[in-house]
Amino acid sequence: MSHQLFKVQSLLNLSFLALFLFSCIAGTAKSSDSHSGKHSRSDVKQGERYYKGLLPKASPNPSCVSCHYYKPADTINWNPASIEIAELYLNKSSEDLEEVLLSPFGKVMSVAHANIDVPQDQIQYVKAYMDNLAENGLPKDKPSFLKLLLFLLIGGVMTWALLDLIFFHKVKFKAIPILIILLALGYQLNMAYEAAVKLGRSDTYQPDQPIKFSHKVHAGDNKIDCMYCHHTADESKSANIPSTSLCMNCHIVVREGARSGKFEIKKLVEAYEEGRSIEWVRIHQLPDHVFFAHAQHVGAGKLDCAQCHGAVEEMHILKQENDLSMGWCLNCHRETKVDFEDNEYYQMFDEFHKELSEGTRDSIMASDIGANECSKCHY
Amino acid sequence: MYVSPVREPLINGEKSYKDITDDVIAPIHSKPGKFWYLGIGISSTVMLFGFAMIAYSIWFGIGTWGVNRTIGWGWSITNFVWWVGIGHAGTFISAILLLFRQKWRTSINRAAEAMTIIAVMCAGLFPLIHMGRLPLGFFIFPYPNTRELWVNFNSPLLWDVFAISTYLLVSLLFWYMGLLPDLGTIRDRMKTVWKKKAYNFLSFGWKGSARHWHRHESMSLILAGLAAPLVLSVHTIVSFDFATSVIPGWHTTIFPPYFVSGAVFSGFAMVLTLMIVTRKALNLEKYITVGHIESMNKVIIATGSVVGIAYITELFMAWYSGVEYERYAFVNRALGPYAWAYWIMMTCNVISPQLLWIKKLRRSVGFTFVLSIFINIGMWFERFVIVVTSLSRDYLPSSWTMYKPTWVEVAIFLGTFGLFFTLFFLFIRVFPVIAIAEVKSIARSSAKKFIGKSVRNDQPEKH
Amino acid sequence: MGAIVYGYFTDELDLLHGIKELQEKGISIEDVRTPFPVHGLDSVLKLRRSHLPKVAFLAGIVGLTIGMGFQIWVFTKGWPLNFGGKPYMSIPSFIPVAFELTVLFAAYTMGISFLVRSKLGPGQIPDILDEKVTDDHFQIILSEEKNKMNNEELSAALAATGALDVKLLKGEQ
Amino acid sequence: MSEENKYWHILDEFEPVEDARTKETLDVPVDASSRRNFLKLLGLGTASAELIASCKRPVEKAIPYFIKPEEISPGKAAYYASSYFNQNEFSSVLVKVRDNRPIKLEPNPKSVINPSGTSGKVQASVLDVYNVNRFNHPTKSGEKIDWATADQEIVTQLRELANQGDNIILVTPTIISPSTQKLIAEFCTEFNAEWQVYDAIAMDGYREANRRVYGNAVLPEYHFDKAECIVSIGCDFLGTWLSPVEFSAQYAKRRDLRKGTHDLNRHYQVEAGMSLTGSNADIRIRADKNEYGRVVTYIYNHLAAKNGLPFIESKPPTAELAENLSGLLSDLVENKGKALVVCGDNNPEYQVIVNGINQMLKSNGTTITWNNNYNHFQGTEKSIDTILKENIGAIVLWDVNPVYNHPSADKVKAAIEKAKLSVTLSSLPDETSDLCDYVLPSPSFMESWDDAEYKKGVVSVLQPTLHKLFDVRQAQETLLSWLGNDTVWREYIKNNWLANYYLLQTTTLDKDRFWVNVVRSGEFVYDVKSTLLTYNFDEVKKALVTVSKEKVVDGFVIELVENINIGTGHGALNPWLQECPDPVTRIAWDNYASIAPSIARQMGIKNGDVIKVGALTIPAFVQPGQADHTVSVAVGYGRTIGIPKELVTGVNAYPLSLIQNGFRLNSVVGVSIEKTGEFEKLPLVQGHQSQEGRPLAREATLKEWKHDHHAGNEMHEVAEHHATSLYPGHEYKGHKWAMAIDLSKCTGCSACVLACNTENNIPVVGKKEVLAVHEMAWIRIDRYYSGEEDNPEVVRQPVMCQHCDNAPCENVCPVAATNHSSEGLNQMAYNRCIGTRYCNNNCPYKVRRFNWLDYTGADSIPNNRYDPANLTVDLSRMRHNPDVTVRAKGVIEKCSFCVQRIQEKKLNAKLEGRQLYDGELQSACQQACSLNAIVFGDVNNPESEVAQMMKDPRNYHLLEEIHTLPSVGYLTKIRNIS
Repeated sequence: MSHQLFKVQSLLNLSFLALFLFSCIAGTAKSSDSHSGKHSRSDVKQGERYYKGLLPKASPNPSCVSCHYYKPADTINWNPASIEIAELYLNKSSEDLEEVLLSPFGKVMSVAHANIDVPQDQIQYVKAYMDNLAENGLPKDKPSFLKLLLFLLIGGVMTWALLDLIFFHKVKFKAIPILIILLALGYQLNMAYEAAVKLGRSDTYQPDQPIKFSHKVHAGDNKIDCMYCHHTADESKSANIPSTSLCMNCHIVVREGARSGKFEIKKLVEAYEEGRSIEWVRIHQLPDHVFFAHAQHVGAGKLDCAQCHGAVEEMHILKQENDLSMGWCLNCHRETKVDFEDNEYYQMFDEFHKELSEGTRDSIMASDIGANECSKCHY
Repeated sequence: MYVSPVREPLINGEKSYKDITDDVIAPIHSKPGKFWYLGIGISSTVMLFGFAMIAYSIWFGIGTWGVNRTIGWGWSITNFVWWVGIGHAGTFISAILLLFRQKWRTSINRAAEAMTIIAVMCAGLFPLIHMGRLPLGFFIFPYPNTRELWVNFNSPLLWDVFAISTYLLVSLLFWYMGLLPDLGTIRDRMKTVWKKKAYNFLSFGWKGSARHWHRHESMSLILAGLAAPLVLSVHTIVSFDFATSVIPGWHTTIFPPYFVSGAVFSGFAMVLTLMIVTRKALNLEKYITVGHIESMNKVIIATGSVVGIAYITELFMAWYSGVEYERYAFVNRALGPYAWAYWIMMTCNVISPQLLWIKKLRRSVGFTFVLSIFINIGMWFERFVIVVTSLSRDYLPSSWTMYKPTWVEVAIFLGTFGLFFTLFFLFIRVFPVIAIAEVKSIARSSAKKFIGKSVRNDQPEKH
Repeated sequence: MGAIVYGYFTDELDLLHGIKELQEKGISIEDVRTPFPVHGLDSVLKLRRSHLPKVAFLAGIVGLTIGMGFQIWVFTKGWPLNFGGKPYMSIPSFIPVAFELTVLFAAYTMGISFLVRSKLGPGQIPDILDEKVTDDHFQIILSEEKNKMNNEELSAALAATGALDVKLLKGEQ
Repeated sequence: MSEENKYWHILDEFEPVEDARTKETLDVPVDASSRRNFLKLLGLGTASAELIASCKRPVEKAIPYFIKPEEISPGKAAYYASSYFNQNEFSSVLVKVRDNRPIKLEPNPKSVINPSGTSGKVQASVLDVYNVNRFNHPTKSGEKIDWATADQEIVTQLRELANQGDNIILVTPTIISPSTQKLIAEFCTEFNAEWQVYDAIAMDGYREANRRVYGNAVLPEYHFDKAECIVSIGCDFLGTWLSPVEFSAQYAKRRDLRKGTHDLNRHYQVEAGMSLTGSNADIRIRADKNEYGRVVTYIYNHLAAKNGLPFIESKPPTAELAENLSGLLSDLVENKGKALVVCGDNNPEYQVIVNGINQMLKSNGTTITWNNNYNHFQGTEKSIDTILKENIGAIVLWDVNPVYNHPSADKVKAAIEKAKLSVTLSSLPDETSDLCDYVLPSPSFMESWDDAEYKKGVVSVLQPTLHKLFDVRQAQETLLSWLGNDTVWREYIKNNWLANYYLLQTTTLDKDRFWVNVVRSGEFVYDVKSTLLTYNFDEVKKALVTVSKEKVVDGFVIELVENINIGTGHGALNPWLQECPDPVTRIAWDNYASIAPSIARQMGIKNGDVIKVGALTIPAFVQPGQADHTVSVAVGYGRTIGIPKELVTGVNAYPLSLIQNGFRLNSVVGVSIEKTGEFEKLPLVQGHQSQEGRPLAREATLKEWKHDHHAGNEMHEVAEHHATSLYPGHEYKGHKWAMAIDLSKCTGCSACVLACNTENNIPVVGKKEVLAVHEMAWIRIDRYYSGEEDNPEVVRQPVMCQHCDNAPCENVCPVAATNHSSEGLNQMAYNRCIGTRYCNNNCPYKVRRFNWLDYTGADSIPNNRYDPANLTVDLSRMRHNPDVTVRAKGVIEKCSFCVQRIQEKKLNAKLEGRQLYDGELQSACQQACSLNAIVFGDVNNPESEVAQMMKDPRNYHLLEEIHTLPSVGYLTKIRNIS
């Protein structure tokens, strides 16, 4: 049998190698971006160095990048990212930038920029860097091949061990190559298994949003009820992502955040003035063939939002807490009691009521009344 | 050791042990002839065309076939059952005949087993490609998943998955274990180093030690003991696909024995078709003798008669049951729009094998060859009659309809023939067609060279 | 490994006769190599009955238990589903799969045990003394180590049985 | 961003933002298909792809409303009362709107016209809205033009022509909208135009007869529920005649043995071709189409003789026919005052005699009333005469297609081409609009404001439920613009209502409130004063004389009939309607010449043999029960323009219709049949006609039933008691859903089939696939013949998934994709299905359907779509019910008992903390059934109607002897024959 295994193994390895090479070629083809003609390359470079604080001598100012990261940050950074500023000032002059930089108007920004002094020529360089940034966008994330390399490496070791076992006999004790093969195969299978489990799963998904909206600030610090914004959660399938006008109920007054200043809220206000909706990035997403109703869970089941969405009120950047896999749903249904006493609807389960009153059963789980059946979610 | 001069020799010609080795290995040693090239050329072309059609039907959907709302299975499952049936002869010969100590099996079991494995591979293709969503076909395996969902162990189709794959795997094991000594033999006859190495690799380092032989024999016997019920179970389970359903003409308790005997029937017919050609092409007439053909013909008469009785029993039961749907199903078979298929089946399967009661015909190579092809056709139609005719007119007359295969289905079926013959052509070039060691082991008792000759030191124990 | 002496016969009956003769002289036989399983050889060599059938039986039991147990677990504990009004634990339905697993486990465990026990496997390089043992030579191998005789005596004894082409192979000291 | 939303953006550009609904997109992610396909593809290579590490989840947008309208919650349906009016078919409806898209029409339960059901055409009309062939901008000679320029040019020309004294003709179909009528009148005055009404199927002969006999050229109200004896002479009142949905409901009231009186009405049908109504009749009498005149005369004379009234001696019909009519005559005499005679022929002479018969039977006031008269079918031949007059200046064609559906199409075509200005106001291209200079497209009815007075005294509102998808303008808005009137059309309607109807009500004084109430309820009813009738016997006498002089012409008669789905030809553009088989012949996607079996045998004609009959070359269909010398051909087929190539089916039969004395008769006499030797396979969905003596659709006569309520259903007891299971079976502790179908009531109208199509996103497969027996409908209406082939008895049985408790399909699915729920549903998880079709094979009812090809575009493999009807483009996808998965290629599907509705209603009950009440939950088929033949509910609730029906002695289960324990029960068909 093992010669067959060997064949399969080498085939697998070959195909991975081919894929790897292909993606490398594809990657290099894309990565060569062009340089814009508006500013000279040296200006851009100089601006970048200043922005990043890569200066020959120590500057009295903190570098720009220490507050304004390149991209909307992974962990919340309240300040606008360089790309955001760049896009905002792309069609404005460096004087505009200078004015805002040196004499800010918002409360938060005034404090932050209080002791900052940047020479005018540097501002021009920075502006050149930013224009370049806005035109060419952020450098693309390179795909990580670490896992693949590891997989291939282990495959290689295993192949060697197999070859030795069969042909070369360099290792004296046969147990060693056998052990290597077993371990390597086990590790590879485990990798494949983990990858397979992750397929289509997106727990821990935490994308950047167009506005640095913090659930912690809104639901946590300011104690706004979830149902204020997501007000159809108890009556409709969809929980409702608040419309721009709903946001403006408060933000018509609140125009400056304690930490974010005016920058983020301004995005909302602009959208409102332009009659636009905010294009949020969707996080919690079930496949098309799953018919999930918020109303069933929030309205009828009286579940807490946190049960599925986690402690949203502690998240600055919203993250998918649970994997939303079918198994996860099923387990919850098995463990969740149904409100048999108060909800008139469940009156018709005569037998269960009898058992409850007789004490042969102390509670009815959702799965007892068919919550785990196919057609409850798939139709 | 006893030698019966009464029995017909199983190895003709004055063949010594060395002759046996040389004769069987000859095709592996020699360069293939033009007929071999022609054969494999044609069959692989047909195979590739068949594969292209499989790809086509996966791409565009089963709608490219002639199956429809009422008749959900057409040629695909007909072919599946037919190929599985053919795949019954090999393991039957090597397992059940081994248990019954039939020496004549030794000349044909190797090729028959190879045929079995190839036929089961051809058969296994059909349940796969008849799926509407083959890319998701892995759902059929009970593997742990995040849906916490398993499979339906009540479904005969799932039993099929287990039965066919177990059968294939165990047949493969049985066949390969039997091949080990012969691969050793080939290795030692090879002159080129890489061939020697390759055959040694394949033979797992066989060296003919008495201890190995002792264990090997013991294992073969137990494997035969395991494979014997397995052979019977496979077609039994395939028959459950139909027997456990509610469709009149399918819902019959007689199906398991009827399917198994039908399978052995068709399997032997296919072995005959193949062996009659192979013995001629590879000059093995001395090993696969007319006596062998006669023995197989006897099995064909026996199983063919069982099948015939089953057909008649079915008709009787339909009448006797008093169920109008059941009665109609059988009246429809014989007299309905698909009556032609029924009568082809009846002629080929029930009437034609009865001719074998005549000894002259039984021992006629040419007649047997023609008959074996007829039986294969007849058995294909048996499956067609069961699958299509029953479905075409079941319970509600409003849904009755007819089925006609499209060229895609025909091409896929031909493609499996291409696959079958391609693999068989490769097999005869790479592996010995006859089990060398097994034939040698019966030579003393059944080869012409030894029969009737005085045997030196016959009973050493008595000294 | 000590030195070994080997010779061959061209007829299995001569081989059996030769073995008897050697055994009568009290010579234990290291190995016999034959092109096919010679009838009666195992009893002459007094080979112990193989354990493979027991292995197969045990493996079969394991297969059966896994097959049956898993199916029962799935349909009663894992996720009971109502199929066509059948009870969750419909034992008759579980028989085919359990049976197939029994056979599969038994056959493969035994096959693998055979290979392991016999030290056979892909890539094994056998110690072949005469390539014709897979053709028509029936070979007896005697080892110096296991017999209280020297090479010459063994060779002579072997030659006396009618064995052809008796040779000596010096082992590594 | 979804492609589907493209249309929303387009409409933004043209529509001023009136309310919030236009502006925003939804927070429902639209382009989920890419992700799903992506995952499926991953399934192919399983984990390998993930190991490449670069495969990140595609970013999806969740876009909320800008301002969320109060009445719309994403994920929740809203219902708007509106009306459907098209080609003389009216229905009061509720439009179900999900996320701003109308996806289903449901009957308006508050309606006085059709509270309990709709026709199939209404159900399918959702697809018309999303028809890809619609005009999407105005054109001039095929070139795009803007509205302002078009208006200016047309108005200038109109004024010029008016000044020159040229004719300006406005041709419309029947307009039942009071506001539109007013507007048209204004237009005619302003431009000195002439307004003509043209209908493809004419009923002007009826109006003429009523004018002659009663001096009242109206179409009266018929009350089939009040008639003990119905005699219909070639009148398909359950299928296509006058107001079939209303009549079906009335008819069903007298076919109800559970609630109604135990005396069923008796229905005689004298007809040539087998019609839907004829196939439901208790007694069907075969008569050739050209014998109708003699039949009505014979009936008249017989009754007159009985009543001692004068009669005109005339040739009696054949002896055989006279004998067959004897029972009918005696029943009529017996049921005087409770009888109704109708005739389906536009020949005014016949109708005059029928009026005479009804007068003798004292039907007026009981089964026929003259108050709430029908306003539709106003078209006359005068319209075509006017067009054909010399020197047309300008012709404005409003959704009429005489070039296709008038016998003198060539002349009409020439006249339009000759006109100095021709304008069409249609929404879809057709044979007529093709000839016009200007095409000023109008939107579909779901994008329009309108009102309708279908019956006098019942005025309905049409309100838009969808913003205009294209750059189109309602015809009324066009007229307003030409008149230079700035009033918004909606305001115009409102003003008209306030002027006319506000005063007729007393509920509210607030004018705005009145308007809002009307829009909300959809209908406004006011009292109509009854008119006094004067009976003019002379006209009857005259007619008797005329008819008695009718010559008998040798040869065959061609009878032009309407297919219940295709109608006058509009349905030919709707793939759903095309694919729904005719309830009598069970043929979809084609028309054919029905010929009698005796003739077929005589001439050696088989189904599908192409024959030449009259001017038509058409495949023949051998129809049991067809009168020997009549050949029936359906009109409405053979449309070539405004229709995708794949949907062009059949032959146009309109050129055959005959105009006699200014009335259009749908028949032509003296034709011969010739075989051409060619063959064309007919897309016949049901090939086998007989039940083969099996107890499938069970029946009994009324007499037998009165004697024993188990009559015809004796086997049920046997099956209940003798068929048992080894296994104990499962308990159903909560709900147990079940359906009961009363075969006595089902007429086979197929509204349920189309409702199911709409509700459940069932794909259309096209003619080729229907020929390959790949049709997809979840519910089918089996039709079996029994008795003699010359005049068989017909029984129909709707069959959908029976949701068996011992379901054979569930056992055999290897992947557990189908299994049983604790509520008794046979659930089907599409996403689990791998498509072995084993379940389908093992289903004794053959109700499972397989997605043979990629009909929907949901498949993950690219470039393999099979969509002849163009239903997978973004526009037509908007019809999809978002609560039902669109199935991919290779997946089995079947009736789910509308599980999405079950889930929705259960959830509503839970949210309101109350029990689910019976009748709240309706399946789509039940809802569309105007006859209430289908009842759905919880059989565990002993009070529910379905539980009651299951206990009825007439109840049985299909194939109960094989003990599949279906959840669907059938109630035996009871025929009222002696």
